[in-house]
Amino acid sequence: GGSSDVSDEIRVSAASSLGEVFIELESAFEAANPGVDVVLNLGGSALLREQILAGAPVDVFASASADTMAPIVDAGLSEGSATVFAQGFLAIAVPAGNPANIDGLVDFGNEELLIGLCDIGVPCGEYGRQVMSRAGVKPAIDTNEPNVRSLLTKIEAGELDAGIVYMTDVIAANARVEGIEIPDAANVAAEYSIAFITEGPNNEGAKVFVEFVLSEFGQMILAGQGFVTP
Amino acid sequence: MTLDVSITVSRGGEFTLEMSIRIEAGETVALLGPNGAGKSTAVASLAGLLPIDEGRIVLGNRVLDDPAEGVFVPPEEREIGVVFQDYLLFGHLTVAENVAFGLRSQKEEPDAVDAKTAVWLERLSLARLADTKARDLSGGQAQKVALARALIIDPELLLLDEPMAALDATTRVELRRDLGEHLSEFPGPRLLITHDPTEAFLLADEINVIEEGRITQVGSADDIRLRPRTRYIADLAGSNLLVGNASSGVVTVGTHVLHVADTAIGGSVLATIHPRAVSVHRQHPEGSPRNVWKTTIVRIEHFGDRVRLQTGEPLALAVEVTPAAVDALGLELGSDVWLSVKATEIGVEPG
Amino acid sequence: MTLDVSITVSRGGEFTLEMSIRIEAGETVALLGPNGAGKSTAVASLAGLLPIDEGRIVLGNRVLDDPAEGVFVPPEEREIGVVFQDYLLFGHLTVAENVAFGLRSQKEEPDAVDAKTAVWLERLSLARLADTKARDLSGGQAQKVALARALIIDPELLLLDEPMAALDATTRVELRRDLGEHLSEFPGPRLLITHDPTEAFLLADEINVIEEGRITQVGSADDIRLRPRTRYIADLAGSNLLVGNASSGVVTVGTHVLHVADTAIGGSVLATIHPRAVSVHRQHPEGSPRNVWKTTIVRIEHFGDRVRLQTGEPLALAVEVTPAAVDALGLELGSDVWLSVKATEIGVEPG
Amino acid sequence: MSRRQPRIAQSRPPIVFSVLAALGVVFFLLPLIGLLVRTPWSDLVSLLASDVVIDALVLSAIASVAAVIISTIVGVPLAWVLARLEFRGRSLVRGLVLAPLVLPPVVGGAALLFALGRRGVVGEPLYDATGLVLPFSIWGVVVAVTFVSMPFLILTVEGALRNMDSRFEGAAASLGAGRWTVFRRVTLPMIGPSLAAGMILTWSRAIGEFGATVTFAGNLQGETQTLPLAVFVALESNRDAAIALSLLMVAISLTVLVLLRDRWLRSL
Amino acid sequence: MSRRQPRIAQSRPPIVFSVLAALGVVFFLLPLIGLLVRTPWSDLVSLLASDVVIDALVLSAIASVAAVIISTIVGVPLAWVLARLEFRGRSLVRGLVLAPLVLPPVVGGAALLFALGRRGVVGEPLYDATGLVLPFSIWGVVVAVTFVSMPFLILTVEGALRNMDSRFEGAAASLGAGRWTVFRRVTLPMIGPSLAAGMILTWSRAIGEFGATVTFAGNLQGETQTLPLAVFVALESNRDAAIALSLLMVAISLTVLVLLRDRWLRSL
Ligand SMILES: Nc1ncnc2c1ncn2[C@@H]1O[C@H](COP(=O)(O)OP(=O)(O)OP(=O)(O)O)[C@@H](O)[C@H]1O
Ligand SMILES: Nc1ncnc2c1ncn2[C@@H]1O[C@H](COP(=O)(O)OP(=O)(O)OP(=O)(O)O)[C@@H](O)[C@H]1O
Ligand SMILES: [Mg+2]
Ligand SMILES: [Mg+2]
Repeated sequence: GGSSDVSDEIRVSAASSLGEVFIELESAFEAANPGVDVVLNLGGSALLREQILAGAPVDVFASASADTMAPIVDAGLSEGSATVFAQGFLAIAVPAGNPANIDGLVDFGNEELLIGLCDIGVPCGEYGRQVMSRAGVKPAIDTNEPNVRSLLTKIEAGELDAGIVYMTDVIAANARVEGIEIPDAANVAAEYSIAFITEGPNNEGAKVFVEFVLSEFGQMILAGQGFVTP
Repeated sequence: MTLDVSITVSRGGEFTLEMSIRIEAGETVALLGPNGAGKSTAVASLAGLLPIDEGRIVLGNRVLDDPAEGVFVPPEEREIGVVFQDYLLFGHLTVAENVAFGLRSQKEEPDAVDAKTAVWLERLSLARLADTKARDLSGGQAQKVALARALIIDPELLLLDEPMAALDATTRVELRRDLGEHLSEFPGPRLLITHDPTEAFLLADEINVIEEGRITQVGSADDIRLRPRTRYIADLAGSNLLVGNASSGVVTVGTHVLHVADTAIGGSVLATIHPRAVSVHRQHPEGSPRNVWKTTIVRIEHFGDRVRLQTGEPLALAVEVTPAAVDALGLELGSDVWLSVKATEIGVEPG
Repeated sequence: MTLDVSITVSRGGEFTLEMSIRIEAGETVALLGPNGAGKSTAVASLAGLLPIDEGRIVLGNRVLDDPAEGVFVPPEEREIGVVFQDYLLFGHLTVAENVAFGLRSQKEEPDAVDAKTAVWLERLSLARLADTKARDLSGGQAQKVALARALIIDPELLLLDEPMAALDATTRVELRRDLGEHLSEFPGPRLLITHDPTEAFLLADEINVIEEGRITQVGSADDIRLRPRTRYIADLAGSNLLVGNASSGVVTVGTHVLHVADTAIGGSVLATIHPRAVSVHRQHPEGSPRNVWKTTIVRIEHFGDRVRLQTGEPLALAVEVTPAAVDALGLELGSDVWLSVKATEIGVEPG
Repeated sequence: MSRRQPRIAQSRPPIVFSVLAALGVVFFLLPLIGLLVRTPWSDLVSLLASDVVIDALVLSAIASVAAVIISTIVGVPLAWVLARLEFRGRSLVRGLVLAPLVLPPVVGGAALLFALGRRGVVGEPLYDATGLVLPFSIWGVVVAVTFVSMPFLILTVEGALRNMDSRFEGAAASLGAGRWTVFRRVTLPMIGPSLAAGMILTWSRAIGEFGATVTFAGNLQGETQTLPLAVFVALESNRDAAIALSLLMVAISLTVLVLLRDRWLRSL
Repeated sequence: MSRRQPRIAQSRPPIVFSVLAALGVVFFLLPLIGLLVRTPWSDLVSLLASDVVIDALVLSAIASVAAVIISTIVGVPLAWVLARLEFRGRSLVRGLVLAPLVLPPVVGGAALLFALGRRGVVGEPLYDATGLVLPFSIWGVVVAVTFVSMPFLILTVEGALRNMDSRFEGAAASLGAGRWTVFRRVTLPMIGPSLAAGMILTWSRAIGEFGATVTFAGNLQGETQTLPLAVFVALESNRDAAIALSLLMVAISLTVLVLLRDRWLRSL
């Protein structure tokens, strides 16, 4: 750190599930602001949070859940509160061709099938369990994956018959998995929040980037990847 | 059970051993030769640790190694007992475990193994060290363990590579006797490598001299002693070896002329003169010797009750006399002396 | 530069070496002793590889090791040249690099190092092997390299642990001479360990005999030869050693009575009889010898031009005769013979 | 002269060595201190006294020990072959053995999935024939952990075998010892310390393995959730628990290793 | 008798060995086949020819080589001290050295953050004094990677040192060689193959390191994003790219290792 061109660089820590859309946001922002370099720092939300708490020189933090964001705000590392910039609904993911013939959430109770969710404590795991309880299904879980990626890998490989992930992930997976919609009554929305970090080296840039994400153009990009914009 | 060897082995490109040797059952052959002559190389090849490049190794009616036929019997199936020059004891095992190693490997009964091991430890006065780790032995102790380890397995062929070099003088004398007895009981062929001519003369039925990878002389102890064919062998036997040209009872060595008894021989010859066959005088001697010449003493060495004189031009000869003679003649470094040798004392052989 | 040693070292709990030795500058002391006596242990202690438990090692005016004072000079500062019994050559380095190791370590000029190395390689006939890796040497070649490596560094003290055990007989004779010359030029004290009494007698000014970790006799070659104090030393010198009781010119050994020349001595004594001082007869001999007894031949050994007889009850003696005598007397295993020894031929010392 | 303890021959390090070694110790000490500073000491017991922890502990113990055993049984022969035999393709085999070291563990896990999963190259016929599913079972954990940790054993042992003077093996063979006896009674004891080091490396790598395990075997408490997986999950939700668990892992491992090593190495 | 090539003394493996070794090879081969089967061969070049990949490649190369160098410089002395000196607390130091092996890498990274981060136990005073921030820079990558991989070197070398006959060092010392000379000219060459093995293990572990790096140094393209981190990102967005990248890693590493080892080991 500490180099002179710091004002030209904006460091954005983004949850890995936001990876693809933030790569698109990055190029759009850089196109709109020549000479500025957005550097993404992708990782699990909790990990990114720990880095920031430990003094990582990061300008913007985009988290996959409000809970993860809270300690940052509490520690006064972000000016004001964080903003929810997108929502993501959940969906059932099954391997291409749906070999186990999953119809809906009821199948998650079937002991015969191999079912995976994200783990408790991980945002997608918490949401997934909410969906289950809303649907009144007691899932016969075979694995609690530590993140969406890991869950999707297994579904893609056909190792799991079904799992619950974000709709955006199903879209990003490009037909290697199939999505089955969850009825609105049972579905929940994940809230993605963004904040700029006052301790970061480039406060100005950070503000501009957060504004860009919240701008109409930014929201359009998000929507294009399947996110629901507030 | 005869060992019949005719091999070519090269070592690191620089050195090639090319030798043939035949040892009958119950016969001990000593392999004598200077350092680096290829003795240990021969052992490694016979033991199967160094495959040969050409030739054959046959033991009894079994071909052990024959590259032309693609035959190679691995060491563990050769039934050859080896004492390696540097012992190669298993440092992590105790003395008893080292000695018992061969028998245990051959799946002998544990009780029988223990009993035999005890006998051998006793025989080599190693009983006190039975539980010592081999890595904690003194040099001579290690060598005794190596001997016991090789002899206990009752192999078909014995290869002993300087098995007594590290032993103290008295143990060596005792062991030489014991080894002699053991060897005479042992039914197979045995090959003994040694630097000690006495050891070779005492223990071997036949001596093979090897130099620079080639066998240079084969014969009984007396053949070697009395008719050495190379400078090394002559030195070994304590004889003076001279290379010269013979014609009608006269051998010319350099510019010097020696009269010899054999008048029939001609051409290039090896002449040997035993150091004790040379007499030393302060004046020109009278009498029968036909060879008399004047020279200077260039070195005097005392060996116990013998004194060895080295004389200079015209013939570099080693001469052995008694200390009394040295005193009586007042011999010292640089003394001018007359030497005489009877013609009958000079051995002559075609070179 | 005098070496003054008085140490106690224990090795693995079982063995303790307790010895004092003093070697003046320019003096060679031979340490002679049976296997496992503690000779190499002494070398390790002097070289600083095995710290002593008690006592002191002083070289010149420098204390090298003194646990009571907390002094311990590490090996690299002791300036001691060591030939280890098992050489400890650096197998990954070439012969030349091994020889040059000490000089290079002491930061001598590369040119000077090369020059000296070349001289030493030449001196030990190793020049041809200069670029051979030490791990590819024969046993004797390795020992020569070890010698060159130790001698080249011009240390203040030389420790030679059986420096010639692996050498072939002729090289040994040559090297013994060269080593003798080198030692006589070397200004510091030197300690030579050997199993070869001849080597000790030829090269050393004083001989220290060590047995079971204790020095048992110190003296010149003649002291050792003529007045051995232990069975080991007697065997070494070739003498018969008898333990008996003396009173007014008679020594009683077991039940046997020997007449001796020394009538003054009394009490427990060591009597020595040289094997060649004993005469062998088939009938009771007439004449001057006062000691005459009848016995049996229990062993016959031929050593070149000597024959050694071992006789049985009442006195186990070794007797040396000529092959001619054996023939003339028709001696064979089990022959009954009469032995005679002159009283003046029996050495007697307080035991 | 006073009575004294026998002195032990002590090697003395070159001076730079002491400095560098001290530096190394500090480098390893600092992060541990960092961890200790953040440790919720007061809640430690309550954080650790849970089913999750005990299940994970048991599973980790089983899987890591199994990995060491399998790695030793399979890896030592492989190392021997690599060190002692000249054969065409040896470099390739060695490369293959190194692959799990180089692959990011998650990718390694995925590769295992592609090969041995229910729909994998080998896994599918296996499943069709026997109904056996490796993932989501303790077998899956063992496979993943072994895959990632065995290379450490192989490389360490191979290095040691190359260091060793093989003439001792020749001596043993000449005494009539078969190849297996030679190996067991001569080779193995002579490379003892390096084998021990290799096993320790393997065990340590196995006990800390996360990526390949979670990818290949999944993460279910009591069935496939090893300690590192528990830590990772806790990191997301309860940082204190994660730190406490990590410390527990370090503590257990160090206790085991220190006890084991001192025993082991002393006996050699 | 026909003219023949000189035969090479060939060790022959115990029969079980061949079987077990073959088993090992298959075990390592299968996942690689799994990976190869899923590889998008047609798009491979386009997937790999990107800035991201090149940046990551360069960074990985630098960081892993730096880790090997630092580990060797610091780790060899530390191994020597552990193998050769008897001192109080040796077990503890050894335990400390093993900690990074046992800690899940992510926790290791967190521990580094706690210690050397801008708010860390040592990092904070360091930052206040010099303005130096280790995390989120290439230095952070090097620190994280070294922390995780150095133990491999230390343990391998320690094992080799214990295997070695230290009387050769005594012989060298008696020739007047100082401790450093003894080490450099005798000890080091004698443990050569094991040191090589240790360095290879270290390098491999370094090049594949993910958890500690991403936690301590972050995942900034061109600054701290090494190959495994790039794979991680690709896994989220473009799985084909991830597999391609992984294969690239394996390929590069194997090429380097095979070349290096054959050179190196042959010369020993
Ligand atoms: N491993 C090896 N690699 C290459 N060359 C070797 C090897 N071992 C021995 N040699 C060479 O082969 C030649 C013969 O060695 P060998 O050990 O057979 O001699 P030797 O007759 O046993 O000698 P010594 O009496 O000194 O033991 C020597 O010149 C030696 O340098
Ligand atoms: N490293 C060791 N550990 C324990 N005991 C040892 C060690 N080395 C030697 N010993 C023991 O110490 C005693 C003396 O050994 P040392 O090597 O000094 O004998 P030596 O006089 O040199 O014998 P040799 O003539 O056989 O070489 C022996 O009994 C031996 O077993
Ligand atoms: Mg030899
Ligand atoms: Mg000795």
